[in-house]
Amino acid sequence: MSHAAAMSASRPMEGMKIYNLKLGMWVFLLSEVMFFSSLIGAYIILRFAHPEQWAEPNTVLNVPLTGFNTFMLICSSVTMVKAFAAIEHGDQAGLRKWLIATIILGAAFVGIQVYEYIKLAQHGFVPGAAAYAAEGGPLYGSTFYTMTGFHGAHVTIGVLALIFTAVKAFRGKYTSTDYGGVEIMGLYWHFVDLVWIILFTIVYLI
Amino acid sequence: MRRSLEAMALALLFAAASACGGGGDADTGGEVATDEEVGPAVSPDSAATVTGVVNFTGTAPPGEPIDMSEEPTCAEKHPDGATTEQVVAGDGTLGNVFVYVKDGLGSRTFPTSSEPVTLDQDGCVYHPHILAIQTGQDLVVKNSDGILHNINTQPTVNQGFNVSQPVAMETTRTFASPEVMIPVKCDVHGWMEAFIGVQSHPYMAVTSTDGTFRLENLPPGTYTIEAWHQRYGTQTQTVTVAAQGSGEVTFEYSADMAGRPVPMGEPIDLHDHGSDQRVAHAGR
Amino acid sequence: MNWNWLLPEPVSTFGSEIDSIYYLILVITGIIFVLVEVALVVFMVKYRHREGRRAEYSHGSTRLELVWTVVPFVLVMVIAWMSMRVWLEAKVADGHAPADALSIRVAAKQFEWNVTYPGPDERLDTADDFVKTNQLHLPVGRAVRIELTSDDVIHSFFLPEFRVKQDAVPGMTIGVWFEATTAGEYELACAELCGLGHYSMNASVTVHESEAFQSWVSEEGGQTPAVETPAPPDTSAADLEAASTTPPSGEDHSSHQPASDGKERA
Amino acid sequence: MSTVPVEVGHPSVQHWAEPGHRDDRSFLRKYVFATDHKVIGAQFLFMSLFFLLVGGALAMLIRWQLGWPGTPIPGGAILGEAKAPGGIILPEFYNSLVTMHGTFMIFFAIMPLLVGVFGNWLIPLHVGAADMAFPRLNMASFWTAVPAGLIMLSSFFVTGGASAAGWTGYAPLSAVPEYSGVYLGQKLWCISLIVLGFASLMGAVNYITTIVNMRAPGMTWMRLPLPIWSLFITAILVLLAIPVLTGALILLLFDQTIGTTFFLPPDGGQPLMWQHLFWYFGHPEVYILILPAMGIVSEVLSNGSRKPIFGYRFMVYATIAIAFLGWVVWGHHMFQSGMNPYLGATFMTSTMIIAVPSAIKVFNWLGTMYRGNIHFHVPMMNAIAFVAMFVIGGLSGVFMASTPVDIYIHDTYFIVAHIHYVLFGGSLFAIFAGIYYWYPKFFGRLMSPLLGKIHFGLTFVFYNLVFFPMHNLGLDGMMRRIYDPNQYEFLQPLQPVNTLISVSALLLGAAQLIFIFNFVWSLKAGKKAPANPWNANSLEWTLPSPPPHGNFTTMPTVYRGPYEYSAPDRETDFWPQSEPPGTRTGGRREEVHA
Repeated sequence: MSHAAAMSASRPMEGMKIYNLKLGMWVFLLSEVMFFSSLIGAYIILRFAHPEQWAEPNTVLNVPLTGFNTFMLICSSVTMVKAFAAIEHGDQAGLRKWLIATIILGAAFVGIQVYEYIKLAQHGFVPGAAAYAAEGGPLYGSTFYTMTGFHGAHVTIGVLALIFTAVKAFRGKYTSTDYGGVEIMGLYWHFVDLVWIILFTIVYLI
Repeated sequence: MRRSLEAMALALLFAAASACGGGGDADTGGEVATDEEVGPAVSPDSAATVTGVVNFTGTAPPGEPIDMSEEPTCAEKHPDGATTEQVVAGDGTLGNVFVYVKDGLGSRTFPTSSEPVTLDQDGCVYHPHILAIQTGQDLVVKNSDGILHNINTQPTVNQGFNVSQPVAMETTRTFASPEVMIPVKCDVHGWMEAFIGVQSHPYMAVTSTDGTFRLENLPPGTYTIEAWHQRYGTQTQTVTVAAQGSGEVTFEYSADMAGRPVPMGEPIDLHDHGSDQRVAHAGR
Repeated sequence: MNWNWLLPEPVSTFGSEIDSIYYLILVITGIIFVLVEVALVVFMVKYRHREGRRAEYSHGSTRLELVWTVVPFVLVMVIAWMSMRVWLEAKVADGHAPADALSIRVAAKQFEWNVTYPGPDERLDTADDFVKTNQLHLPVGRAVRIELTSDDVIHSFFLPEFRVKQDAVPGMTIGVWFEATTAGEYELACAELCGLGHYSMNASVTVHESEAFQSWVSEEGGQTPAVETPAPPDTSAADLEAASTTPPSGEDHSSHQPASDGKERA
Repeated sequence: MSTVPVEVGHPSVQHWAEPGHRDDRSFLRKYVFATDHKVIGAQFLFMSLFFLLVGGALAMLIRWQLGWPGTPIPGGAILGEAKAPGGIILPEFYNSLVTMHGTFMIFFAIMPLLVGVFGNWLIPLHVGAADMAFPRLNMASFWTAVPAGLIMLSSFFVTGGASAAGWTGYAPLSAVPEYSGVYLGQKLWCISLIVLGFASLMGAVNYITTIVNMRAPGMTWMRLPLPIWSLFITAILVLLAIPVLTGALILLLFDQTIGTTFFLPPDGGQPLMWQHLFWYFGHPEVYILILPAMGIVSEVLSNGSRKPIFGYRFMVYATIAIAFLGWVVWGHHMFQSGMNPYLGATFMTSTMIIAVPSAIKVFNWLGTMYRGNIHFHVPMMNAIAFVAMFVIGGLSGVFMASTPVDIYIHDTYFIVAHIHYVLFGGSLFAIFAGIYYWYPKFFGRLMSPLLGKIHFGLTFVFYNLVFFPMHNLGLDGMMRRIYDPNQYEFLQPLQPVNTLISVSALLLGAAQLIFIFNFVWSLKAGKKAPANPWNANSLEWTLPSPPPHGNFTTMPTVYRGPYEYSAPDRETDFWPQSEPPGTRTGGRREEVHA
């Protein structure tokens, strides 16, 4: 008990590989992997069954714009790392600065995605068979919106969580010995980023 | 914790709301016609009558044989084979034509007949084949065969129902709004088919083989009368009747009219987002 | 009702082979079942608590563990190996179905089986094809190759005495083959929940002697009753459907629409 | 001995129980929005027992229809014109009944009973922790499961009725309202299961973190009680399987609502894709439903036999093996689905292999009883019944695993018999064993042994009368999920058997009332429970019944495995895990409360 009490809660410590919050987040991310792989699996099955329903890249989707969007998301991962590095060295100002940067980049990603959705919808590229009017077939639209949509939702949740983290950061809740919140936030954010890189490849490039 | 509270509340709401929805299951879209206040009844001294006949020229195609060997119970009821009833023609006349006042009654409202109309399933055939019913009037669907039938109505404006009758039994339903025509089918016996014409007023009839029909107790006025045949399409006539007077209407059908588009509701769209609402209303 | 765990008499060529696998498994599992349950009861009696009794203090034996890991493994592998051949013979229609097999098309829909017979020329999609609803007629002693499809939901084509079962999946054409060995009257059942009429989605199966089958085909194939041809013919139903109930999105869309597909029936 | 540090989620360390400290939490925090794993376990217990009753009631209606087809249920008219006019169950309602019976029993009864109840009750106590790693997440898990259940329940009352596409929800039947005649109900079914998925997920994260991180000093992996091993593997399966179901359900929901066509052929959708996704979740699910039961039974058998569990390590290895193999056998649910037959052949092989670990477990249980000193207390009886019944369920599985035989018995009552021998004869008997065994620990009172024995006896007899004949029905070709077998000539001779089964089923249902009475009555009037009524070894028995909030006053230290029974040269025949070595007189011996 005594040595347990002595330990600070959310920092790795001798004898322990990984602390609760972090382990919990890793475990949660595992299930997220399974969720996205079910969607991606469905996508692959359908696309192999009906290649004719898919149009060439760039005919329907705006690849350059999304490419830029992807770049921004990758940058946001970098800023997240910077934020984490900052707090590891107790640099509060750095933490806040980089968190804000990450929030901005994340929000921008969501914004551009929404803009893209609107454009696509005007083009007749919609989920569902009834109103589908773009190149390719209804499955194209359905799978596109399902996969990018659920990723978008994850990014949005991530941005909200980031804002929450930032607020705590501005309240000085994190220290060089207690940065669990920032670290698991980073884990989640990198995961979302990673998923997007996969989605971007299979949805936009192939 | 607060979140979970809300979740609870939401779920309870669900349960409550749906419970209300459930109560009404029995009477699909009932009441409607009944709760409008009834307009001035047609005074007998001014009541007029429209009679008429539906003539038919050319040779009527014979009813096509129905193979019921898969359903012995029904086959037995048709010792000399069953045939389809789409064209029931008499001597130069056409039966199974739905005739009704399409226009001219203005804003008048009429009491709903308390007499139920029966659609009987006997020998895997609907009796009658064409059925006229008022909004809100009870439709009693009867299963005289004692084998599984399901009554699958596919209206456009009304709330459809698809209910099964595993044993000899009766099911009562009503229709809320006028519609011409509502197809009825049985998914267990592909050949079974009937059509229901719904009007908010009582001025409608189905011609018998001799092609005649009679619309009684009409208020004096000018009316558009429409005749509907499932195969030969629709025709309209206008007739004016004075108080206590009577009018004659004659519809002319011929065999070569077959295949013309017959006005009928669009089918339920598979992905019609309204589908829930449509059903939900029924439960009111 | 059998309480003796015997299967009904098979009436198809591979039926008896399937049954032999079944009986093999029945014997193996039966022996294991008896041994285990008996051991259980014996232990319960023999080692029940009595005053002054103390249980043996042992944590197990690796040797035993290996034994009861390897033995079951070998047993199930034997069963799997023996099953494999019969399975492929019964299920892989092309390759295993004889070349002279008679082709029949079965289209399942809520809630009936529409069977398209090739007619006298024994070729599908020709003028003399004819459709029978809920009636499956087969020749004895000749392989039949069924092209199984579904118009709406998943059904399952189940011929108990023939040891034939295959789901009918919309959007797929699945080959099923078997060869009847005994003439007689049987039943075709739907084994996959398909809606409110699922339980009554049965059809009569008649296995004719071969010449009787020929005569049946010629008499049925001779007349082509409008009601029974597959393509929507001149029946009024088809007219008004074609005219009014096909949604703008086109044929393919309507084909999985009960509203209209019910009416495409002819 | 390992020194895995102990600390609860950020920022506090574990709050151990403080002796003499009066618990001043408000009623709400204590019993409603509680974070104490013991209370949450109890909450899960009451919720899932309720849904167990619901599922049972549905089963009674099903059996009524099959036993006396078309006969009005006495007073059945209250079900309403749309479900049972005049008490005669309509086919569409019957389909809802079979669907919801399966759904409730699997997702809202057996699963929460095994994972929710015993996971919460046992994990922190067995590993020697004050509570779960994330107590508030734990609370959220329960309060997410409740609305899920209510949504599912509410679907009975919406127009069109509850889902009628089978608990497996095969598309297109489940995707197109016009096919099933079910409108809102089918959507509620999807939504409810998606919501429940979140609850399961939160639970799994908690369990895994707690078991990995919060084991007391000395509680090495190979000293974990077997229920914890089972729950650990189960949590991993839940963690990885549930998201796949969620994904599939979302696609299905889209097909129903926004007009996508993932599973609708005319626009290129793939009906079989639903089956692959569903069973990819579904087969691990099968083991989610049986592994914890196996753990509980191992615990009780060893205790009842007063003998160390036979081959502890092999039990663990078998559990792990099942967890791995469980992912490569899903196709055996789809042999007749139109899946490529060669693929089916490979699935047959993997399925045959997965039978081996189960066999190992059965033999180990026998080995545990061999030369034991068997006390027939009520939990023990249920545990032995589990072994006896699970053997039948396991062996009948081999028939289905053999693809050619499966051609004939697939979708017949043989599979119905099989699943009920595993889930009722298996899981449910284990659940009874577990409840009788740990009830005193968590409610502080013993359930009446007499009533317990009567309940067990009746349940065992009628259970077998209900489900064993179903094998024969299946062998005679009776399909599952049919409203009235008499529609088929070849099934008409079976009607007497169906009636027999229905009579037994009604009696089986009635027998459960004894359990309910015993459960409720003992809460108030039961004999006060001592700390260790069964003379068991694991950590929870060193605590008072019920244990205080925070469980242990100080972090326990573990010196040995949990199954050290009848160790030589000890006076007592048990040896608590936390008892320091050297002492010969173990914890004070209780009269075993048989």
